[in-house]
Amino acid sequence: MAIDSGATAWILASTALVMIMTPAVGFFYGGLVRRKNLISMITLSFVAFALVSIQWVVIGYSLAFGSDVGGFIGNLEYLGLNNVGMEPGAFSSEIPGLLFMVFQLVFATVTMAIVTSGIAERVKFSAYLVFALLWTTIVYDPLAHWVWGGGWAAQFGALDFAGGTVVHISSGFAALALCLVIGKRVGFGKYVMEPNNIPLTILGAALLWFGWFGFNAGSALGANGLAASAFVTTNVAAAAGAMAWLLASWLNGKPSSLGFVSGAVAGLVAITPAAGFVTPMAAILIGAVGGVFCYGIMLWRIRKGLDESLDAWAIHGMGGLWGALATGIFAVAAVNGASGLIEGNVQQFVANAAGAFAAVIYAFVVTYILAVVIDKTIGLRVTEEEEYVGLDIAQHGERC
Amino acid sequence: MAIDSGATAWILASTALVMIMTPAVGFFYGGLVRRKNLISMITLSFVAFALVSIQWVVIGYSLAFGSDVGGFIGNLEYLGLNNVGMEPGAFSSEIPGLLFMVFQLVFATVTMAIVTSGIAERVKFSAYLVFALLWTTIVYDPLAHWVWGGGWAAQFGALDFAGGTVVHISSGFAALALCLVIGKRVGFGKYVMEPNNIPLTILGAALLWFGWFGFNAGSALGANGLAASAFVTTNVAAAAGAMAWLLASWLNGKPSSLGFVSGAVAGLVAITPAAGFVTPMAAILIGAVGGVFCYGIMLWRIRKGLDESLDAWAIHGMGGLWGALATGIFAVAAVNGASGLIEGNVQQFVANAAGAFAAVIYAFVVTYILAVVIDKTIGLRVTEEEEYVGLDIAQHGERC
Amino acid sequence: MAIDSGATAWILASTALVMIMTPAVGFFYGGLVRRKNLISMITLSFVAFALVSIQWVVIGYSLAFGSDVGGFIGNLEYLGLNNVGMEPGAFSSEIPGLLFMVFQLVFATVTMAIVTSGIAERVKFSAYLVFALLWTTIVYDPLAHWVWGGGWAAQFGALDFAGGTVVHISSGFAALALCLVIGKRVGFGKYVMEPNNIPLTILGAALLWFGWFGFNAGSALGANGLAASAFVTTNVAAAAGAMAWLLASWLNGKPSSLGFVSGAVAGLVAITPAAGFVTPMAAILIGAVGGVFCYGIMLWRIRKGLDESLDAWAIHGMGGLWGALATGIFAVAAVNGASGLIEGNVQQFVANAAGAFAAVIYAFVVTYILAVVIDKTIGLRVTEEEEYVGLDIAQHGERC
Amino acid sequence: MKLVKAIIKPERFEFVKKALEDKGFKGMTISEVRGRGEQKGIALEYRGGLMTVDLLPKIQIEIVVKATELDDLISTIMESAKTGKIGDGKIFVMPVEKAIRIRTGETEI
Amino acid sequence: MKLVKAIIKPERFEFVKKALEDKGFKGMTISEVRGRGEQKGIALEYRGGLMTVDLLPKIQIEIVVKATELDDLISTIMESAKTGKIGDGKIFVMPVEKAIRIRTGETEI
Amino acid sequence: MKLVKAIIKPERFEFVKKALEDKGFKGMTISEVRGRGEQKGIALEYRGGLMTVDLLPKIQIEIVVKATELDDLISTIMESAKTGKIGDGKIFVMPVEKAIRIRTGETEI
Ligand SMILES: Nc1ncnc2c1ncn2[C@@H]1O[C@H](COP(=O)(O)OP(=O)(O)O)[C@@H](O)[C@H]1O
Ligand SMILES: Nc1ncnc2c1ncn2[C@@H]1O[C@H](COP(=O)(O)OP(=O)(O)O)[C@@H](O)[C@H]1O
Ligand SMILES: Nc1ncnc2c1ncn2[C@@H]1O[C@H](COP(=O)(O)OP(=O)(O)O)[C@@H](O)[C@H]1O
Repeated sequence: MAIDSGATAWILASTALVMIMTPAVGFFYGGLVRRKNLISMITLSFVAFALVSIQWVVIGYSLAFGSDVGGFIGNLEYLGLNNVGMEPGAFSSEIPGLLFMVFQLVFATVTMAIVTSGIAERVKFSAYLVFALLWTTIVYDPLAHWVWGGGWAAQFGALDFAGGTVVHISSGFAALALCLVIGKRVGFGKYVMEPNNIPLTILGAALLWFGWFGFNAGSALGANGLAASAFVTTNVAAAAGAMAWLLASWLNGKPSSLGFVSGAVAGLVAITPAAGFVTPMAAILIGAVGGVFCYGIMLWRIRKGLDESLDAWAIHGMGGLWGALATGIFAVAAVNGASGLIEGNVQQFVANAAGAFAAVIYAFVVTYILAVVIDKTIGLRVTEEEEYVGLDIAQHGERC
Repeated sequence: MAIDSGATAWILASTALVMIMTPAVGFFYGGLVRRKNLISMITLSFVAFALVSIQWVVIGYSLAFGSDVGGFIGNLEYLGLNNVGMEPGAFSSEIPGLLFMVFQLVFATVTMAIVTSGIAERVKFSAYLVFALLWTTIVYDPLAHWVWGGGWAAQFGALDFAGGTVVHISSGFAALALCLVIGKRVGFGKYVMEPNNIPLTILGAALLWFGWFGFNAGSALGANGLAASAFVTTNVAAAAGAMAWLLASWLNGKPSSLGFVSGAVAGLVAITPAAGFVTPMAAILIGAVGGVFCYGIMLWRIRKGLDESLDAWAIHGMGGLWGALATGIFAVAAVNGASGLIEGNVQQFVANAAGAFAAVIYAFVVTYILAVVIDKTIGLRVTEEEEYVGLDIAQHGERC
Repeated sequence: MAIDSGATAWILASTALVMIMTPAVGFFYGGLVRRKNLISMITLSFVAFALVSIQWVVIGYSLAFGSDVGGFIGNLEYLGLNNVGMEPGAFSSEIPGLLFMVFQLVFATVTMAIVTSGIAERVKFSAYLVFALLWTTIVYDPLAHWVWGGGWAAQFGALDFAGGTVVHISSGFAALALCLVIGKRVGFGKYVMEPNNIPLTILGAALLWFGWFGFNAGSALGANGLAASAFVTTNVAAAAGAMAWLLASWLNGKPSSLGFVSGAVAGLVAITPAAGFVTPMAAILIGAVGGVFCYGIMLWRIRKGLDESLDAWAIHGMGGLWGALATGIFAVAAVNGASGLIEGNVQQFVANAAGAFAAVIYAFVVTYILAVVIDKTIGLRVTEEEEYVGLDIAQHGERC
Repeated sequence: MKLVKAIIKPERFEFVKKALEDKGFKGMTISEVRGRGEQKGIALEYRGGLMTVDLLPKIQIEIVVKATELDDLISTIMESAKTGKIGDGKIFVMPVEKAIRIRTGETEI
Repeated sequence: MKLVKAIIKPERFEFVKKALEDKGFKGMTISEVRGRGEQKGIALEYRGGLMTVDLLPKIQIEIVVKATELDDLISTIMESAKTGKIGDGKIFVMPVEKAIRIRTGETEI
Repeated sequence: MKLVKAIIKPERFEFVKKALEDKGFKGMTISEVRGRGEQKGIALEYRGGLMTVDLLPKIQIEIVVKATELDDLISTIMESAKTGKIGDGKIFVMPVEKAIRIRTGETEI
């Protein structure tokens, strides 16, 4: 196994691309909240990047990618990046082991950022830091191990090209659990909470789309035909999701820019697990269905009065679920050797469904328990007075 | 023809870089309009990205790069990406065919975004969607075929390294035709229309400059000396254009930041067709002349009372024309085998001039007809009342 | 010496990444000043990019990387990019000579942008242009030569992987000298000068972090294990710096987002000279100490009533100094062949300290003299009336 | 002297300004406000469908004039601001006891 | 007629608006202002530690009513805006001589 | 009681605030407005050369005081806001019938 400089060049670039996604989640979310919580919302994402970066090199990478312990978790062989070096490693035949590690790092950070949707505009910053550290360790790291690190889901044959299950289902359902524990924002459903800065949200979406090329095409772990194919499927699924949500929501009102960018993210989420297994034409279908489906889920959430404030659950959680199933349906051997339902491989569909639903349950239940524990001890939520004043001033002493 | 992983890595990265240019055009334009149309302006660009992405994989790529039919258009061999795969293809000796396809895709999208200058703050969104779909099909795709897909201009020997004619002349003259059909904004020339967010425009310009490295240096289709050379010429032409416009406009008033960024874009446009054919010192000249020339054209446009609102014509159209001629003048064989006027090759200059003027006429005339047809049927423009209220609320139901 | 396409791909991408850092400095700084100077602040950075781009290809590159003259400066062999071509050159075994040149160019530009901290909200634009042109020529170019171009510091063995001394010490101490010459802003210390746009500053920080991967991992000049290692150390040092400043400042008040991003930059600065010489665990330490140390320096500066307005000195100057010493301490042979103090190599520490302090003195003294000369001739500062009105209107005729 | 406070639609502002200039009313102070009256709010989208916003952006113009010019001023504003549709706005007239020009200390307008 | 100018805490605004609606006060004009009074400023961070900002964001509500409705309006605002903490704000009452609806020319409110 | 409405140059605001503090005028409400008067507009650039903007940013200070303090307040503002150049702004004085502190119901200022 020798280093391929082209593959290394692309994964270096991909890692940078995925890195920008974490602050981009902050801009996306920040534009959607009220002005008094804008800095807070961006900061939650950006702090996730720093915190998880440290956790990952110290222990997270080892828990996720260390040698398998009972199908559930990795061992501590890579503690403190022990045994992770400049040469190719177990997971990276063409690129340095350290590069594979840091490419995985940026996935862990963005997952944490997505979760903040469920606690928007009401979380106590100190409690968030503790929560984030624990969540990434006991929810994300095991899930990454199951699917990518040689855990039970991998052994069972579940396909997840770039993290539909590990990143999106986990963060989406974690956001759902969190919002149930922390409760609704004061005034939710009673008066209008208008987004404060739609152009900022669009900027976030543009950077997400941009970074997602690293996310999905980088997951080929090489600069080759598969990377190109994943690049193309990613782009058309996003485009199809964006247009589909736009058109679907037009039936109910006007074609809003927020509908467009939400659909783009839904399309990107849906294609994530499938990016390296399906054809571009299938990707258009997966993206378009993702856009309409997530839009419907969001409408349902609002009707139910659920304050999962920025729709991580509707878009990432449910979109990720759709993507996992779609991968089991539309995978074709010509792309990457794996066949799905349409090529008659029922087994693949079952494996993917099993992996996805296991992740749904694990992420939801463990997050719920963790959130309750933190709420009972440190307290997850700011006081009502602080919520009125806004988290920017109350928690960060800043305003914009 | 085997895949070169280094070339593939660079074109993957370049495609991502060029992708960010399409929303960047939206930010650039969005900052220049009135606040009530900010979301609309950004959305026009971003929607162009999604819409053209789908059109391109379904049919556009085939029309542009399919086997030549009469010098004018490609055939349908690549319909729905048929025959476009992970292996190198007809146009890409070192990179996967799908990657070449998607690299071309992002050129088609950004071209569409530039065109929106001519209909800023007054276009009906539904009409725009129809227009965009038709325009990219009957204007952009044939032009791309002429120059890059083996059409008559290529056969005739016209040089266009990265799209001065295909992207910039076409979009600039299309914007001119559009603005003539749709008419001036209410109040244009009567009262001041102050830009609402200059920092956003500067952000757009910064992202354009950044992305343009993929645009021009990526057009080498390899990670080699030519890519490096194009990277350098791109950067110095942009710098020279920016400083030239800044200084020229200083004579009339103050050195404005908008003058600076407009000059940078003018320099970038001017060097686009020449990037891989000229030396860095010639690039400085091409960029500086581009900056001053486009500034002069813009002054002329304003004096004439033409409401080509955001100067796609002055900067992209006329800047692209200058670039096409400059390529025919300054190309030197030492860079890429082609000689221009300064090396005594009159033929090259004639070929480039012919290609450019043909594109001017084709883009202007066909766009004009298309715009008239849409105006007579769907109606291109919003009502006066909607224009007063602003397109953000009137067309998208949003505000910022 | 043949071109490696993978290395070339990575350095092309890295150059684009570093390019975005220069406008990013503008956004970072722009958010921190008062609204009436926002456009001015962004423009100072972006203009630095254009101006230094031209200077560098005309003469700067030759002064820095031409054959050594007396240990102090390069000769004129590369004047106007003479002898810099598409083939590998003296400094680039695997990449085109032009690419090495332009990769160095983007370092020179960002250095100039950092310097503008010391003259924020009060500099005369015309004087700035003259200053910038002279400063990059007589301060930056010689320093780059000393350390990277074969000058005395290189001969002496000082290690500076990606520019801690050349970029950060030089710009930080230049900013300090400038602020002493130009004097405090009117009202400084008397009334509160609230940052006008914290989200913009955070956006700048996000783009800086993103671009810094090109800065540090690109400095490996190859797509290899060393690049991966530098990528990792960069990321964890930034994360550690961010968290360290956040926590340290929490003791005095609230955990602010500005503290977080300032700490990130401090961590990035501190790791810059060390990125390719130390382990990730050492990088965490270097970053964390950098964060706390720069925070302390900043508090000291404020107590002293020094109006080095945006803390280039505290963060880049002093952070760069710490990084230079830390490189001499923590370098381990296993990473890149060089040993520091912890492996018993006192000589390395001495060389690094000598190089750093020489740069401190050179940058401070020459900048001070240059600033005085310009102040006495052209005048460095706007009138008090213009300062009240704000530089956006007074100098650029624009507002936002 | 009287203070005339007119709250009008933003899209009419350029017309009102022009009309005032033509009549020789130079001095004015304007601010961006939001208002509610008879006019129903507008429907905005926010991912999940419509929401109604009842405070709409308005421009508030404040002009201090001599009592003798009051009627002229009011009719100028009314003509230029009027669209005939709901939401056209209101004019309020309030007494001013004194007006001083800071630069000179004059108390004439 | 009277102009009631109430300067209140932004976080109370939704309550006040609701209370006014319930009492049938439909028309109002609001603007974002900053104010200072008894209330000490708030402490903000700016890299170098704390700074105190003494002008705090407030919402200013202006409502023109018939004199007979004045007391009802004032008590409605007072009840809904009050938190009992410093900074709750002020209400000022000023005379209005005339009110005109631009659309119709009516001078009733 | 009187309402003093002063419209001043933004660049003088910090001085005025300081002067008011020194004289013991604590309460005030300020807003960002744009105004036009004698002052010619400023010339701005917009790619195509100059354009003149005639509505310039101003700070509007509103202070309610007892009638006895009025003269002192006016002279304080005039001294601190004055630059002697055109555009220094205006002060308008208007009657206030009642002032109420929401927190306590007091009607003193
Ligand atoms: N009683 C009032 N007090 C203060 N402002 C009012 C009052 N009534 C209306 N306004 C202002 O006038 C604007 C227009 O009023 P509206 O009733 O919508 O229009 P119209 O008078 O044409 O029916 C409102 O948005 C509000 O700003
Ligand atoms: N004399 C005054 N003139 C104008 N506005 C005032 C005056 N006093 C207070 N205000 C406004 O009322 C707001 C609340 O006043 P403050 O004294 O802080 O609260 P409280 O009345 O509860 O003590 C201030 O922020 C300011 O906007
Ligand atoms: N008649 C008026 N009514 C309302 N505001 C006015 C009037 N005249 C002037 N102003 C306000 O005062 C500001 C300064 O007035 P201006 O005439 O420019 O200065 P000066 O009084 O020094 O000549 C204007 O920008 C405007 O906001």
